Amino acid sequence: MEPSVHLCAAVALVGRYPVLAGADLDVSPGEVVMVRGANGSGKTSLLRVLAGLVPVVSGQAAVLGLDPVADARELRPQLGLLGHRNGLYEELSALENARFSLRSAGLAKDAAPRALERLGVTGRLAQVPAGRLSAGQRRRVALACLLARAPRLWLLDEPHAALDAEHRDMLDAVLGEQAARGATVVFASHEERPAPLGARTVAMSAGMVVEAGALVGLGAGTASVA
Amino acid sequence: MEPSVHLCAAVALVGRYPVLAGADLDVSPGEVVMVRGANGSGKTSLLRVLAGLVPVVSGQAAVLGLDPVADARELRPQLGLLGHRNGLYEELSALENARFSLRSAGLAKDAAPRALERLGVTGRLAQVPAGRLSAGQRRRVALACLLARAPRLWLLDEPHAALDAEHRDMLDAVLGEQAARGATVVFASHEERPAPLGARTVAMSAGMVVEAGALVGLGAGTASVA
Amino acid sequence: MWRDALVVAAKDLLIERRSRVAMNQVVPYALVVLLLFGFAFDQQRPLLEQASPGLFWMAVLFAGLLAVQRSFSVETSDGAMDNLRLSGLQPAGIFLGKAAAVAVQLIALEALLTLGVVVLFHTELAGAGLLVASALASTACVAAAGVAYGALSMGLRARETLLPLLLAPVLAPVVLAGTQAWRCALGLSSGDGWRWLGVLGAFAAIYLAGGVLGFGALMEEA
Amino acid sequence: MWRDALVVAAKDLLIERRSRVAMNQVVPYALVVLLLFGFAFDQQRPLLEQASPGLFWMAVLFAGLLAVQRSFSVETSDGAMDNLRLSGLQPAGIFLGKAAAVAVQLIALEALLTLGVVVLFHTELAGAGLLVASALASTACVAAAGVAYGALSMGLRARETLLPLLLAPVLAPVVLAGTQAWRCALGLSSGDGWRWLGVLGAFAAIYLAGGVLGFGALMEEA
Amino acid sequence: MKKPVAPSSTRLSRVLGWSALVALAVTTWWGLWVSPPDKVQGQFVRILYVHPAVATMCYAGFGICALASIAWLWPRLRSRRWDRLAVAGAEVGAVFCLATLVTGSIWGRATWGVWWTWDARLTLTAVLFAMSLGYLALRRSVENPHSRAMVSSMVAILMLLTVVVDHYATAWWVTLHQNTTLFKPGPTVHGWQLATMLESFVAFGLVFAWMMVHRYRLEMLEERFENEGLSAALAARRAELSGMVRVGEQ
Ligand code: HEM
Ligand SMILES: Nc1ncnc2c1ncn2[C@@H]1O[C@H](COP(=O)(O)OP(=O)(O)OP(=O)(O)O)[C@@H](O)[C@H]1O
Ligand SMILES: Nc1ncnc2c1ncn2[C@@H]1O[C@H](COP(=O)(O)OP(=O)(O)OP(=O)(O)O)[C@@H](O)[C@H]1O
Ligand SMILES: [Mg+2]
Ligand SMILES: [Mg+2]
Repeated sequence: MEPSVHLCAAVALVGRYPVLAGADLDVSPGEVVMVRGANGSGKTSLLRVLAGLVPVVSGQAAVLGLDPVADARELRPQLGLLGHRNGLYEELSALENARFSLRSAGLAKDAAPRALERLGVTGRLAQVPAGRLSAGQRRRVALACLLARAPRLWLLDEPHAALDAEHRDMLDAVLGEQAARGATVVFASHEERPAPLGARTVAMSAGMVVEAGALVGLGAGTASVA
Repeated sequence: MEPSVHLCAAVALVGRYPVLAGADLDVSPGEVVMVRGANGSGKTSLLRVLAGLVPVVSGQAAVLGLDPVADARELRPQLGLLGHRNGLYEELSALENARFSLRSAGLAKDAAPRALERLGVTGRLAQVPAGRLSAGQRRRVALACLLARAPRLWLLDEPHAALDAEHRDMLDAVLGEQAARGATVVFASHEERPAPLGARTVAMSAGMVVEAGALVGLGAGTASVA
Repeated sequence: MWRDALVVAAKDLLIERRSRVAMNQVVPYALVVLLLFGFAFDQQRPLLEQASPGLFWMAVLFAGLLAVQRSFSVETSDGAMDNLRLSGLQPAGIFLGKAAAVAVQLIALEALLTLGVVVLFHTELAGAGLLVASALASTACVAAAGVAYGALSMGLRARETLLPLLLAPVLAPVVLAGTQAWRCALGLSSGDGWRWLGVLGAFAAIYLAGGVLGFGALMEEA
Repeated sequence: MWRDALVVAAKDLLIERRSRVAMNQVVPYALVVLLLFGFAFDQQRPLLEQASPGLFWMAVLFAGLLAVQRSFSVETSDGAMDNLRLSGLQPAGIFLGKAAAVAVQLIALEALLTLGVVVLFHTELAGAGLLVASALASTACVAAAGVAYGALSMGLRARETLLPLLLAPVLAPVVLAGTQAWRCALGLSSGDGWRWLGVLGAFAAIYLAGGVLGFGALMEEA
Repeated sequence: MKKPVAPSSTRLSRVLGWSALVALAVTTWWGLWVSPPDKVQGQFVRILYVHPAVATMCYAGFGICALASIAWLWPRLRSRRWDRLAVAGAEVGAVFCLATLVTGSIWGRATWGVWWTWDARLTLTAVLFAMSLGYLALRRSVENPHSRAMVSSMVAILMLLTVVVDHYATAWWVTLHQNTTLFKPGPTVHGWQLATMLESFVAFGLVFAWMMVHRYRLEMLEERFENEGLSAALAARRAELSGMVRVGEQ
């Protein structure tokens, strides 16, 4: 089976700075990969490269078998990216945000309430303009928008940050389900919590993937990359 | 000794929503307090109330013995707030940001390089416009701006989020030092890492402080408030 | 493409309905600009009447700039633009949708502004067909060029100053042609107003076509 | 207070030196606006000459709006405003510092714009003393009122549209008085230009005093 | 890191530079001393030997910029070369455009009695200048070379449109400005005037070419420096690894 993500010696520039300096990574369908690494090691850049927002200037990149930049039109409906920012419309309510996210992906908007509910965005929280929610509540709305769309590849940049304990576990459960469904998940994290069960930990440093760790189900203490 | 922070049945409104619904909290000088609680429980609001950015509409609030709103002019130079956002000028370098922060507090700007160095912002990172740094690097610059000013009361909103493992420990060490120096620290956190040694954990829920825990040196398992 | 345009336009208009920025802020601003021009030409009543079409279109231009800025500040304030890029919506659809939303707001604005001109400058309306047709064509130009350049300047630092700089020269001929068409319609000059309408139509076609074709690249790169 | 003003002004000007937004974008924009006026009032040569002071001040107003917007977008883009509030800087100092930085940029802009008016609208400069004095007074008004309202609208959603709306009416009398002073200086009208200068001075004094006194409250509440 | 010492001049540019100087000298000599004053315009006619040539070079600059941009947009032709050419054209064009405005204004003052008038030719030239400033401001604010080329080339195409309209402006509208005098059957200037005018086109053409070559080379060197910088930057980035704790578990 062809890998969901294949990077080989990928170099990517932002301005003149090589944010990726020869990264190698292979992720198979159904896998959950946790990317760790020091600040500035290139986790965000890796995710943006996979989403096709930053082009690879040398080396190879293939995502779901497609070129992330050249085949953007075909690829993008199949992936979902959550960056450091949430990308919500502050004037619209959580429900309206989720509905727009669905409709813009060409899907029916019925899935919105269920996804929001799953992430605990119900009642008042779903009705109030998203700009008024707390940081963690907004994060959950953004995650719910992704969940409703159920993309084949999830790219999440520190999705646990700002979430409370309950919803961190919830998120791990959701990611596990998605993986079981066949979706692939790549997420960056600094958390000292155990990686979700069945997740693989990968460490980045200096714009490279320095260790494509094996499957772990134990803890995240493994990645002591400074 | 008078407490650094004293809240009694404090109610605070944002718009018409009671973000604090009768919070009680006492913190003595030299204490480090970790505030936990579910998303939307009012942690950010608590910190903003203490900084005098949101007024208390009923109940009492005293910070360093002063009224956070009425005595703002006297109080503010003595406290430092780090919110969910960093408050950096994106066009200016880390060094220039830190220098401005110092000068605006009426201090000599010599302390800037040392504080930045302490948080690992050196060389390229100190020179490049802050807008180009990674999320964690920016967070560290913002923390360094505070450290350089060495306020008497630190109010930090999820300061560990976005930091890597090394700098989380570093931050805890810095907070410990500051507390030893006599400064008071109140910070919000969702992290599952142990609270810094000697820190007290306090849990919030529904805009109230539900559990003003005792001094802990062991772990953060105490705060299982959903 | 049309479906995508509809989705995007519906979203933008919903945001406008929630925030009422265009209604409560842009429209009054345009009226104030009109008044200000009145000041600047003070004591020259006949000149003011002569110049009223020019003033009208200048006010539309400045208000249009604001509307476009608003249309994109909504996208950039929390990084929603990346989502839009990754959404799978066709760029041409996004372009048409955003342009349509801006155009709807501008048309409402123009209606009110026309009233303002009539009241403030004693302009007498005439040649309604030409007036309306040229207003529609000019609006299409402003919306299309505005949204195209808005997408371009969006990712950039100093967006709020670069956009007006880029947009003003592009819209200068539109303002000129719109002014001339209105002058003819109102009988202030004797030229053939319908020829100016043709010019406006050509510009609208060019900007719309350019936007439909180029918006993908603009959005990608900015 | 003065030290605080210096710190804030130095910071704002440093940001301008790094980003060159005022130089590379606001100034050209002002020139484009002048050109646009030329278009809109085309074929009315005497009108243009007569109205050149008014158009000049309108262009300054529009460019000044941009400068103020930029001055505050720098503060809000990453929430720096909370830091400014909590910094212990005196509000009056922040106000004066930001206003000074805006004024410096506006003065450079006006110098270039004057050149533009002379060339484009055939304005012949005369009464240099009055010209310069009234320009300085108007600049002080625009900067002071701009920064005061900038602080007010800063914390609000839809900042970029609210600011112009609030500011335009407040600056209307300034534009009017500036125009009249220049008309007198240039010999386009026969009034007593120095009286208009007095008006401008009064406005400047009011806005500056209002800013110095009220800025703390404005900044707190926004 | 130091910039590599590589002059932006080459043999070609030196030859161009010297011949431009000579041609300018000849133009000055012919223009000021050899050619006779005009019957109508008197001595002021001598600006004829600067203004039209300069204006034409301005068109050339923007034209090259726009055509190079189109070439860049054409996927089959895409190469950084076009982008270099575009920026060179735009910058040199902007310089000549300013010169056109200045010389034209001076001439206008002399013949029409005003520095400026709102006719189509003049206004469009001013708009062109403003557009080029916007173009250059845009280029400065995009960092990524590919994005910069992409975005700026779309703006450049509009400049081409403006150039074309500007050129035909005297034909399409009633303008105060001179109609096409030179490039049409049976030019209306003769003798030394014509010769000097042609000479001025040669001279400013050479100046234009010289500036273009330099600007292009400069961009190329900048890029080479960037590329050399890239391997250095890559090395520096990778070096962040060294001295690092070893990863993972025993
Ligand atoms: C600011 C004022 C002026 C501007 C911006 C301006 C601009 C231009 C431009 C853009 C061209 C190139 C036209 C083309 O090849 O399509 C041109 C050519 C020319 N201009 Fe001007 N001009 C100005 C004033 C004048 C004045 C006052 C005169 C003389 C009375 C003049 C005489 C000419 C002549 C003779 C040509 C050559 C025409 C040709 O061969 O096509 N210009 N000018
Ligand atoms: N425009 C730019 N110019 C210079 N350097 C840049 C630019 N953009 C990013 N960088 C650098 O690229 C590096 C990688 O950044 P990236 O955001 O990928 O890190 P990260 O692993 O996500 O870090 P964090 O954990 O802090 O989020 C950082 O060191 C940053 O300083
Ligand atoms: N303007 C407002 N209108 C209505 N509700 C608001 C407004 N501002 C805040 N709230 C609500 O106030 C509550 C408290 O928010 P606060 O930001 O203090 O939470 P928090 O504990 O910091 O949460 P998090 O962990 O997500 O950061 C949230 O439920 C939020 O929805
Ligand atoms: Mg990151
Ligand atoms: Mg919070």
